Amino acid sequence: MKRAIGALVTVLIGAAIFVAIGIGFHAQKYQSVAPTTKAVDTGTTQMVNGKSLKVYTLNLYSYPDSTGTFDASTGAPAGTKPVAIHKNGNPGWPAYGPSNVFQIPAHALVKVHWEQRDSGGSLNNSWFAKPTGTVGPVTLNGKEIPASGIDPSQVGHTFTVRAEPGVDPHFFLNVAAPLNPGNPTDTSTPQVMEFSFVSGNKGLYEWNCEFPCGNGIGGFGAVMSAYGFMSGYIHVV
Amino acid sequence: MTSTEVYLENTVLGPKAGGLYRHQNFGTGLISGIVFGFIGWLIGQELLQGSNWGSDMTVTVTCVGWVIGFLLGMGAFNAVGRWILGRDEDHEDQLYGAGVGQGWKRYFKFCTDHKVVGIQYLVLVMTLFGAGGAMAMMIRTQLLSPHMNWLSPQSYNALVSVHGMVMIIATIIMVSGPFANFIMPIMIGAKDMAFPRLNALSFWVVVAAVPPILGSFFVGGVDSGWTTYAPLSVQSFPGQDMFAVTICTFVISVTVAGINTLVTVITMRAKGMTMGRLPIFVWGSIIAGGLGLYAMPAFLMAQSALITDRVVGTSMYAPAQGGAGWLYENCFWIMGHPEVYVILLPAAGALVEIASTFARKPVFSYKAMVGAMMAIAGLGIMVWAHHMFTTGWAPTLANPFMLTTELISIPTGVLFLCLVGTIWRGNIWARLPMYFLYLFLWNFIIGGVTGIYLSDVPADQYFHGNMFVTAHFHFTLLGGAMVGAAGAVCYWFPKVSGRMLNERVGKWAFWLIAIGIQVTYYGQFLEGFQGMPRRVVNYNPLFQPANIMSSVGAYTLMTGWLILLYAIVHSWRNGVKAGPNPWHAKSLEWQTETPVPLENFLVDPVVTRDPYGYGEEATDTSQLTPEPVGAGSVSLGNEEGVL
Amino acid sequence: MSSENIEIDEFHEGKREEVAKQVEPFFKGGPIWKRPFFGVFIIWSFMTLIGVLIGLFVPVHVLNGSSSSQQDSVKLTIVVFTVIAAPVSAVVYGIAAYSLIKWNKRGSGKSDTPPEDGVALRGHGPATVIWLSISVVLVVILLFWGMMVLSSEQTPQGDAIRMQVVGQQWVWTFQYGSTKITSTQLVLPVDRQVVFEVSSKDVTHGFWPVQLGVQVDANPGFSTTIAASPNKLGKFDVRCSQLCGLEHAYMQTTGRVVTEKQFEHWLAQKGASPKAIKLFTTDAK
Amino acid sequence: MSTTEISEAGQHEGGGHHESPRERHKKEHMALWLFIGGDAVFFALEIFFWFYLRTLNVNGMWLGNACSKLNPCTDGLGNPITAPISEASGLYTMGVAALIIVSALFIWQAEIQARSGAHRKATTPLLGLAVVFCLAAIGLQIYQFQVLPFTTIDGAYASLFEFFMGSNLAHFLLVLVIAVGLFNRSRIGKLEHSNWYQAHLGRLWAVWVAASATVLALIATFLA
Repeated sequence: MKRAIGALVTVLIGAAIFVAIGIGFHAQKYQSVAPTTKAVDTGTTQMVNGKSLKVYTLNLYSYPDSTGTFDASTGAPAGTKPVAIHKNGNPGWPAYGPSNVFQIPAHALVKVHWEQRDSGGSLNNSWFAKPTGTVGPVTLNGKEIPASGIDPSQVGHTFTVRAEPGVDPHFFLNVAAPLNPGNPTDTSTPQVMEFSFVSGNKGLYEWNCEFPCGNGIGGFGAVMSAYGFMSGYIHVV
Repeated sequence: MTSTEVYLENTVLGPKAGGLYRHQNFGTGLISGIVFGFIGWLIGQELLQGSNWGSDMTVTVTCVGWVIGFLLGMGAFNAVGRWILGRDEDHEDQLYGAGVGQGWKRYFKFCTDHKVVGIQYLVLVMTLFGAGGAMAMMIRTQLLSPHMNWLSPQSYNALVSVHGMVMIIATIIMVSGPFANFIMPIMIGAKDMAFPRLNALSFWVVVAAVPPILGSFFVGGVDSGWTTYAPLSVQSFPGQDMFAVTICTFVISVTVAGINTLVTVITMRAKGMTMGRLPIFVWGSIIAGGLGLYAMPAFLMAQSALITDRVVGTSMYAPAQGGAGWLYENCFWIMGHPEVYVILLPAAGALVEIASTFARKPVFSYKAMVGAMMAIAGLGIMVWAHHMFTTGWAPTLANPFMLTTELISIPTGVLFLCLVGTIWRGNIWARLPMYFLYLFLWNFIIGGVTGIYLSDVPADQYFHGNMFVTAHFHFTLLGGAMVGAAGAVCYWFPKVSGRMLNERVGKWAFWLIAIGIQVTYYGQFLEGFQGMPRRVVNYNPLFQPANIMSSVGAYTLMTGWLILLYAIVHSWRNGVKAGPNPWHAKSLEWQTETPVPLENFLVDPVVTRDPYGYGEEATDTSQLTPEPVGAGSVSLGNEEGVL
Repeated sequence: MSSENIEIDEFHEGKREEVAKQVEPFFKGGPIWKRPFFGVFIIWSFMTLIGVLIGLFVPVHVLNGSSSSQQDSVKLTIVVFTVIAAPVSAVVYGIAAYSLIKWNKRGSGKSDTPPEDGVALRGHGPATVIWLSISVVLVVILLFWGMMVLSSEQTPQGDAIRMQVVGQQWVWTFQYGSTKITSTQLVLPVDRQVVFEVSSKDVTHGFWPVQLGVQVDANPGFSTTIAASPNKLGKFDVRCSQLCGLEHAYMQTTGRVVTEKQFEHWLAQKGASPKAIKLFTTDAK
Repeated sequence: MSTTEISEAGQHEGGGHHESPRERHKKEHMALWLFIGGDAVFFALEIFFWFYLRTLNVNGMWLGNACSKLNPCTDGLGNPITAPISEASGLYTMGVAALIIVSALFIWQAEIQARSGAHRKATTPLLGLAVVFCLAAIGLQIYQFQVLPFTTIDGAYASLFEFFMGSNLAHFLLVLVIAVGLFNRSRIGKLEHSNWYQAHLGRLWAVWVAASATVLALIATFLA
């Protein structure tokens, strides 16, 4: 009996250590950088095939420096209180905002308004310069871009979405925004991309940037491999 | 005269005042390590890099500073310094180095006594298994549900990588650390290892190597798996540098330990202990030692080239600048496959000892067994590319490597033959070590059979990079080698601790471990059959039932290991006192006293036959007889005075 | 120490005859059910049966569906190997289990003294030779099976279509040769061998079209090839089998095996010119 | 009595690990050969790396020509690859090898002297010269790093060249430690009589280092 208690205590201590480490990992590495951004209901629209779909609008920002704040100068409506772009911001690491976790409804038309303020360069695979999975025109600063997409050597970031394993249909969206031609520190004049897509089934989707804006030989090190800067989730509910 | 009397006749040597040497211990090692690490950080920061903390250069230099500083603080380089200065250690220094008269403190010192080093290793191995096991539990918890949001992909990848490498380090040293140090010299009738200071060095180098790999979590982690395939590892976080420093440091330990083991067995055997009379465990240790000695430089090459790629921008593995990732993969597996046998052979050797002792029978075909071990080692260096069947490297070599890989099943089969042959018609004494032997037989067959699928190129095209592989190598490394190591712990526990292991608690642990292994890895086999890739943080819900099965099994397994840990700790303090030979075994380590005296034997043993004479009459081939040499006086080989 | 020695000596005194009595031949002695061979045989049969059943049922019911002849042969290989391996491994189980049942006295585990010494059997030449010969024969069978299947799978056929697979962190893109069509979904015509030329833009990826039963790494700087022969219409998965960084788990997509007509239609829909489609699909023949 | 207790009490006359020089020689000789064997594996892999990358010439980047001449490009870290890759001056490489060979030969000569029972006055200057030449080799090697026409980022040839020279440097440092130790021991008379074996072991290592360094130097100079 005494030994049984001893054994039990050992197991409990082991479990406690495990839970402590686990909480540490969970807290350290998986905190969301900001509250989930929800798409806003903006009415319904008639599709080409005659179906009527609900329309949601989603605002998206990409910043050159994750240590900055999200305020009127970087895209928030005037009068909004400035908040940090990223909780664990790192100088020189770009980030998406207002959050890296988005929530959109299933089977709706989602209009995305994307303000791209970061600099950029050449894509690894020029295929990602071409929009995929969008519905209707894709505009850059109000002008429609050609079907072949933007210049693959002048890309700022991409917004690339795919399904989590096992989520069907395989949902895929890819839009690239050109680099900000201005002074890289001048974030007040963004490149504005506008596009729409039709969301898929309910489920958890994964988005990330396919522009190699990190370190290392493929450009996918550092910020690209750190969760929460150039990657995140889209909950389709 | 009893041993105690012999020992008490002499005055107890206390620590002598004076000399920094005598004030060094784990504490000074830590302080010095931290100081040197900080100096390294400053150098990296100010002189070499001048950029933000966390850059590759800074991290690497910091870690190297820590390793050097720690060893310096421990006193690992004292002997080198004294040799250069011409102030060789005198007798008292050596006794001091062996930890004489220092009580429990010698376990925290650069202690040259092989028995102290063995116990230090045992504790380190259990600590590493604890750390690696906690990571395994974290991985299994994350995989409970297909879209679990507990760990981020980044920390999941880091956990997978570090779990893998910590476990590999722990398994490499789990038998050849504690038992090839504590038991092996006694088994061959030696007074100590051939190079006691190198022996201590091999241990403390591992201790120095551990903090960097665990610290890698704080600088972004390692996201390239335990194999750290380039070029992914070239662009990984600075954690990768810490990983690489750990490996380079660990290779030093394996090299030093391998040399030490080989030289000890070749030069320090007792009178009459011919190579043909060596216990199988000793054979397993030296073959593994030699194999590690010549396999590990490949890992050193792979990882040092990785460091230069990352830190100073060389292009060994970066294709854009003329490198090739296949180079890394080849180098890694030239080390990687022999390393599996470095892990397995000592454990298999220990199991042969167990089989012979607990079936009360001689080892079945001793020569075939030794030959099989050598053949495994020899073939083991020629099979590496079977890990690379699907990499696209040299598809024309698929058939030759399929041949060598399948050939290795022949000596492995002989190993099985010898084990079951030893059990066959034995009067089985069903004590705890024997349980572990049976579990090994059960598991290793499954590990072996599943290995056959993987050795076949067409089937490997489905199973490679798939949970099936994970389950397969866990069945061989955990179900095989680690179970063997657990058997070895139970078997030699009375000799090491002087007490009997509590077998009631041990058997609860055994059954949990036995069932846990089956449930965990059958689950993973199912995942593999269904097509789940390895190292994924989230997965297709199709695989969920198998994953839940595997996770439940993993919790059971962990419970089992924790209970075994409890049994060990509890029995070490409160166990029933064991005599010198509780198993009535015949090998030399059981013929000396328990606890083992400083130089192992009070009189130099003379060996007249191999240690497996069960059921044979002692008179016809004569029993292993430790006899006094020189009429009771102790021969100490001190004929030429102080060196 | 010496007292221990004497004890051992006494222990062995006069045991020779007893030992001799214990040496029972494997096949002889007493009624058939008491002979060791019989006991081992029973356990062996049981374990073999279990192994064979696993071999026959698991691949069929658990393994992912098959869409190609390669995956069919993977399934067949697993069945064949399991059926071959089952009786061999069952020998070990048979001997070990029989020893435990027959020669373990009840309660020996609680005893502090060992049972009497067993038979001093230091080896058995014929047994070793038989064991070795069986292993060698098995290895030869397995090797020839593997080589046969491999060569039949990977022999390029004249009408194979060649396409490029590009892996990058963390997306697969598929390029349909001369048609200049690029897709993230893999659409293949049925009953045509397809040769994938696989490469990577950054790090090493593992190109694994699961139900096609083939796999090859996508290496940066090099192109590797693998051939598959889809033989069943339907969906299949494409996964990455080589850890490739943060989003490795999501680097997967789906594919479809369609009829030749649907395939051409799909290419046309994607914007390929009829000429290019013809070049791509017909001229390969 | 626990392990702790007995070992506290446990010590006896002649404890520790004193052995005759003859025994030490036997063991250390064997250990050294085993270590050289391990080092030889590393050495063989270095050569394997060289020929593998040289044969493959991935992206034409063995000598880095593809980048520096035809189209200037970056190394992925953003640093431009501009330096034209030419072969490093073989003079330095061969010079370093020659110096370490001379150093090894001095140790060898000292060993012969010590073995034949020469007084420390005969061996000390020889070992002193060995130290000097070894230092010269290290110095020249470091100087060569500074005057190389390329850096590590300039292609596979440049990378491996510097890797080879770096590994040679690490080996030279070990030779230096041993040479300094032997010199000092000779100076205070601890290399006489049967202790000559230490010079023997030092010589074995120095000769191996000299041989491997020469092979690497030859490869790096003539097989670009």
